[in-house]
Amino acid sequence: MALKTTPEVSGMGHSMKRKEDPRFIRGQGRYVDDVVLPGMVYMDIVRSPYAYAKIKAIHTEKALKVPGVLAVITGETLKGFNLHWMPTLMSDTQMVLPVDTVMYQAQEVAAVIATSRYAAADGVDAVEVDYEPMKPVMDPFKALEPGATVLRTDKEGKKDNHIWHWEAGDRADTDKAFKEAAVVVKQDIYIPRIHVASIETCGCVADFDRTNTHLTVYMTTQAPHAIRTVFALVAGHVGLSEEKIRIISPDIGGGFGGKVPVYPGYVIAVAASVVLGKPVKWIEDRMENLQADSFARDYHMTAELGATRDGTMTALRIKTIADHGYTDAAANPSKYPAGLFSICTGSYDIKHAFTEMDAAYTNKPPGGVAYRCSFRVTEAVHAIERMVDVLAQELKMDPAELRFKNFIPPEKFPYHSVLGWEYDSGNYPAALHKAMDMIGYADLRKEQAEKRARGELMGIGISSFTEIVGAGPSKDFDILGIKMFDSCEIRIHPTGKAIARFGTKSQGQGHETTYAQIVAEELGIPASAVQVEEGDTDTAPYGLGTYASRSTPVAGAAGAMAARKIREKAKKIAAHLLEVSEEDLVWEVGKFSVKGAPQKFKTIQDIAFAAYTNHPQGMEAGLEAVSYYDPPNLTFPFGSYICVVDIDRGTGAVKIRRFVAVDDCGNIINPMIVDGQIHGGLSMGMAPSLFEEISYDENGNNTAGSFMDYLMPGSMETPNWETGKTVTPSPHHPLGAKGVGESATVGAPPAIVNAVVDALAHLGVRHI
Amino acid sequence: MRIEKSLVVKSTPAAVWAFLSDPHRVARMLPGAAIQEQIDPQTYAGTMTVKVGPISTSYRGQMRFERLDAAAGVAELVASGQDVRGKGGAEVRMTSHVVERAPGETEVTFVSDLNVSGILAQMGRGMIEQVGDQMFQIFADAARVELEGDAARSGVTPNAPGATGAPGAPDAPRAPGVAAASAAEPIQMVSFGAKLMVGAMGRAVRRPIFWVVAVAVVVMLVWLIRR
Amino acid sequence: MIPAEFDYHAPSTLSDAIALLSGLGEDAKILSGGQSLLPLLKLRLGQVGHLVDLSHVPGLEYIKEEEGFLKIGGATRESMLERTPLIASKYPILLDTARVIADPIVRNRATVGGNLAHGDPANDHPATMLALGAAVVSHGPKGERTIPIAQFFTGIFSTALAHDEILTEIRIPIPPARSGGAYVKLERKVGDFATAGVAVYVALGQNGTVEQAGIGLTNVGPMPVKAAEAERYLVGKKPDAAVIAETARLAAKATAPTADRRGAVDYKREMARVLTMRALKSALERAGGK
Amino acid sequence: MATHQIRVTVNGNVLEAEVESRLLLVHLIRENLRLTGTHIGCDTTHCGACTVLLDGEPVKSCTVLAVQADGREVMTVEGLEKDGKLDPVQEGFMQEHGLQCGFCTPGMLMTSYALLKRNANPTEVDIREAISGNLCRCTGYVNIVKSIQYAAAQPR
Repeated sequence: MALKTTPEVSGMGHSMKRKEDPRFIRGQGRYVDDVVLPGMVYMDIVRSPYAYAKIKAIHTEKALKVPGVLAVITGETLKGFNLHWMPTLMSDTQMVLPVDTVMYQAQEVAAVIATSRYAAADGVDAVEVDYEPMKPVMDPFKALEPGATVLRTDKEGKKDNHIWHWEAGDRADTDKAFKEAAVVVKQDIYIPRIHVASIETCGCVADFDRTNTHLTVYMTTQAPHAIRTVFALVAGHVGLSEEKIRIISPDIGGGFGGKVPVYPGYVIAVAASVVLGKPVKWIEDRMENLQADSFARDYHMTAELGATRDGTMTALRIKTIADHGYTDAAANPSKYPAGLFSICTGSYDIKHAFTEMDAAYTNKPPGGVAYRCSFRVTEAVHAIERMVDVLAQELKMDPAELRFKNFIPPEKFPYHSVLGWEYDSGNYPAALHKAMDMIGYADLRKEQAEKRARGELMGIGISSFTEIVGAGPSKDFDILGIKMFDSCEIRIHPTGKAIARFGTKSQGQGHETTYAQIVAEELGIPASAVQVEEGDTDTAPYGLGTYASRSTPVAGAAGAMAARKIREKAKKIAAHLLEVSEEDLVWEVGKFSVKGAPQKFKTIQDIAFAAYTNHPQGMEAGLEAVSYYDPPNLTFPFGSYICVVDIDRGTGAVKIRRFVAVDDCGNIINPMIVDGQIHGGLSMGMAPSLFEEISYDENGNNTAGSFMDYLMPGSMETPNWETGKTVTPSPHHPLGAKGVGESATVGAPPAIVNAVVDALAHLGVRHI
Repeated sequence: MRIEKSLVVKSTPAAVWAFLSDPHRVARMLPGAAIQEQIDPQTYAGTMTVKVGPISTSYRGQMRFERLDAAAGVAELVASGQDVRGKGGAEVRMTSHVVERAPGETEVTFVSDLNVSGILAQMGRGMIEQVGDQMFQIFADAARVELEGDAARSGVTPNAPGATGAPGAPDAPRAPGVAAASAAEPIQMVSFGAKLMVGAMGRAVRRPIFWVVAVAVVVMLVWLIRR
Repeated sequence: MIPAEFDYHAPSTLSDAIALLSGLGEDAKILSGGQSLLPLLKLRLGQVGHLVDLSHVPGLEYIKEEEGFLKIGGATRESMLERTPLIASKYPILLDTARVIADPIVRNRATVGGNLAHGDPANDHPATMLALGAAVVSHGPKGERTIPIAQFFTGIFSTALAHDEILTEIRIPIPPARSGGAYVKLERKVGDFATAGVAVYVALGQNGTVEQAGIGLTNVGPMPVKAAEAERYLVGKKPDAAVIAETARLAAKATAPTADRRGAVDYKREMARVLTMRALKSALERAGGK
Repeated sequence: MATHQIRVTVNGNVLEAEVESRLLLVHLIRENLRLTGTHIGCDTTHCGACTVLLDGEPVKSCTVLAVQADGREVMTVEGLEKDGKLDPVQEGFMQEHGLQCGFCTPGMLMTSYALLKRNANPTEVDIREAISGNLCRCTGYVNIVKSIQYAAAQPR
């Protein structure tokens, strides 16, 4: 994409240095735990050591005698306000604090409020709880068997642990296609439960002002506006009214989806602040974070792929059991209980497909949030990209060749997939060719053959994924009924500087920089002179927040649209100033000039000044605009990744030797930031493939509940990622851009697993 | 998880049975344990402290004989306890079988189903199993002293025909390590099962791919080499 | 995570430290680097009434050769081992070991004495010290004593030290010419405890036969494992491929691992074997015997 | 509750405080001194977000007692910029996009600063080893390595 702006303006395509960095490198970021308010007290939480138990009694007397302890809040306390249960985003219900039963290990049981962190921790230690342990249900398959212990006895008439059934595609048509397929491969694929484990854990400072019945909550949330509405809905009956609720999401130390849900801790802290009339701070520690916060994945999939003998894929069928823990608290759009899993036909022109899923309750923490991934797309991509390799192995075809043979051809875009999506744009062969060139694919295959002959284990894995991000068009996408638009409000100051506020919330993606670049691109105001603000519900326009790679596709588009509205008004002012008609003006970056007389122009700065000092009679003063952008479609970024692994024959240790990632996210706002997003995404794609898993023993103990066992890769485990780009703009996005924050997390795992399987394929391994 | 242990002593089945069915006597063989009261003829309440280096955990709970069949030599008990600081708990169902192996030589087999919850199960990283082994070893040695009398004490049969403890485990009841109190101290215990509350546990976990690969590769290579 | 209350003491002499420990009894615990102890206290897995910090006791941090021994002060930081030229040039097995303990920042606090005295079978120095035939010097109310490393570890997290005894020095015999050692650790990632670790020390005679051998293993049993049978087998042999393989087999036989997230029992045994081969080969190379 | 009078030099300023035995150094820094650049990420010495320099050496301040810093010098991220001039590691992280959410950044900076003090020309492996006790969830480390290389290349 040709640059339209100079480096001074830094519109799209410039690797502008980040505007947020000066505070972070000085230790001047302001995260939730840095917030200290006068009179603030601290909350710490008593958690269940059992995965499933009756609570017989909670003894708080000793805790209340600990110096500094002010109060102990239990489920009974909250029950008094009818706040002991809350709704989940998926219309299920979740305990805030239990009254009689705990449903997973580390569930909140009581909260201790004290004058210091230390006293609160001592108080937690002094709370004695009598439990009657019960045998937990840990396996979703067993949970769905007849006769399994019914977990949700709170739900009247509930007789099993089945949550919902979901399906997409034509079952009969797909069955028929499978009958006709010359080759069918079938594989069970489990994607383990994992946790985003952002380095900053979750927490909040809830500050209820009794006099004004006003609540301010500083909290680690990716979606402050939606949270405000949730609080108003959940606690409206106790006097919290939406106009008197202010959610402030300050600097966020990584989100990745884990800071979308409303966790019980937040609600208890708010309740505690209301009860005590003091600001209450709650910050979870790492073990609480890993053991109680929402998980991702946990899909047990059985996938089948049918093809002709020559390798034309004809049919795909996937049956999934989804383990949702004790409540469905997934963060998906309402209509999509399985997220966007039906993207599972991937980058391939498969004519017949059917997928179905059943969700089960188990004695595990609730969730089903993202792990840097748009609504279950990682699971879908893993399934199809693994199956392509399984098929290649079956057909003894090179996996690259099989992919080329089945890619949706570039000329078929926009492409209607058999499971109902309209892919906006793509050029899959170009991305794979580029990746193969970058890594030297043919030479690697030769090397592999030589190594096999010597008994060495080396593998090459490919993943050619298609993402689906930017939720979403209002006709289909809402969360709790709120449509998934996003918003931007821009004000141009008289001196030609700007403030732009968005309904999203950066957690490290660099919105303060990239949004400013969008405004710079559209208005020619230097990005350095555009102040970007997000995260304060009192000042920012309503938006659904940052997750699922939706900021650029939705809020970024809103930014462009708001800027264009401003340009419309600016044009009127320019016509007034230049004394010509609007039709005689042409826009070049940063100025309107008279057609045929380029020396006659007014810069955006001139116009901004005039908007406050010399605007046309009859026109309102000022230069500002708001846009609530409802995307016409999702965006479909894609890419091809190739991974080379070496496996130590003696120990089985896998080492990633090289990893090339070619991404296409349409037009790029800031190449430096996009590369950073890809690097991070690749690392979070590698992590669950090789290191991370939240696992449980048969008693429901979380055996990866700290960083001792939840193995987050460090600098020695992470390879030097190599990146490349192709550019296929989105036809419907105002800037031609697509979301990119999660592409690499979605695309990397199958490349790595395919490489590992490839290293062992000659020994008969087909899947791991 | 399931744990199986056995112990052979130079004593008669009757003497061994009398010992095993008396919680107070068994208690004395178990470091850190104390019976506090007898609730009914089959049920006892007590406490148990397990100290492993700097880590210590105190449980309080109950032990109940579900079956005491002297004729068959089968005892079945259930013991459950909760960590006094709310950090976890454990339950064990143990069946012991007393069989005469030779005149004057009796074998006791113990089959236990153990469930541990809480932080020790989470973070014990295999250690619980080893602690259980060491404790069983201490118990077995102490029981042998109790049942065999002076012969054992003089060290004639210090380690054989020993319990199936882990290699390298201390071979005398006075071995330090596991317990704060030595077995010789005439106090304390909850039950035979209670010590196994911290006994072994296995983890049926699905590991991240790396480890699956690691194991798969090695198993396969071993198999290929042997072939 | 916040530790329960305790009292902190910072004695400035060794005798004060011992007196404090004796006076306070079992409720007092020695604080050396604190990198294992403080997390335990923060998790409230353990509780102590008193911590007796050794960092103000002078003269416990040193690395020197003296009287036929390499002497390492009990409170010597792991990072000092890493940065001491004598260690890199003459005791590469100690460098191998120090470099894989936890991570570089933790090693700025963690001490060699603490690594041993904690008694954790997953710690790395015990295997190395077993291989090197080290001895531990301690000071207590009854004065000084020297404990051969093979008698030092007595159970899980327990050692031969009395609660009021302080590990003040580690002594390693200065190795003869034609000797070498290596420590090889398999870990899932930096900072992890070993899936298995093996330390091997060998000294070769003029004709290339092994005259002395030491093999220690990490985290494959309730205590650090000394592979005595493998050592005995190796001594007196020319270390050809078959001998190396058999030594490794015997070393693996000496292990008693438990299954955990790091692997199944069989896998760990196999790792003990594989790593013994690797450590032995490396030790032989360093000894000049290829 | 046992308390101790301590005297600590933090970023060049001498501070006296009465602290509880169990007070962690990170809490002394963050809460008593209100220097909130030092973060807490894991509590178990795995993540390094709390890294500060103690007498010039990086340590994880969540696993050091405040009283252990008595009589010693502590340097935090707030002490890197001197007389309005950023330290080269700070410049490097900004120039090479070595940070995203910024939460691990102060710890990374302190480790990097100490590395370059000890080794002015580190190799990539040296750098990766040095920061192997500092976890970053956002960047994948590629740009952090570049940031430190940038700093190493600055004239001193």
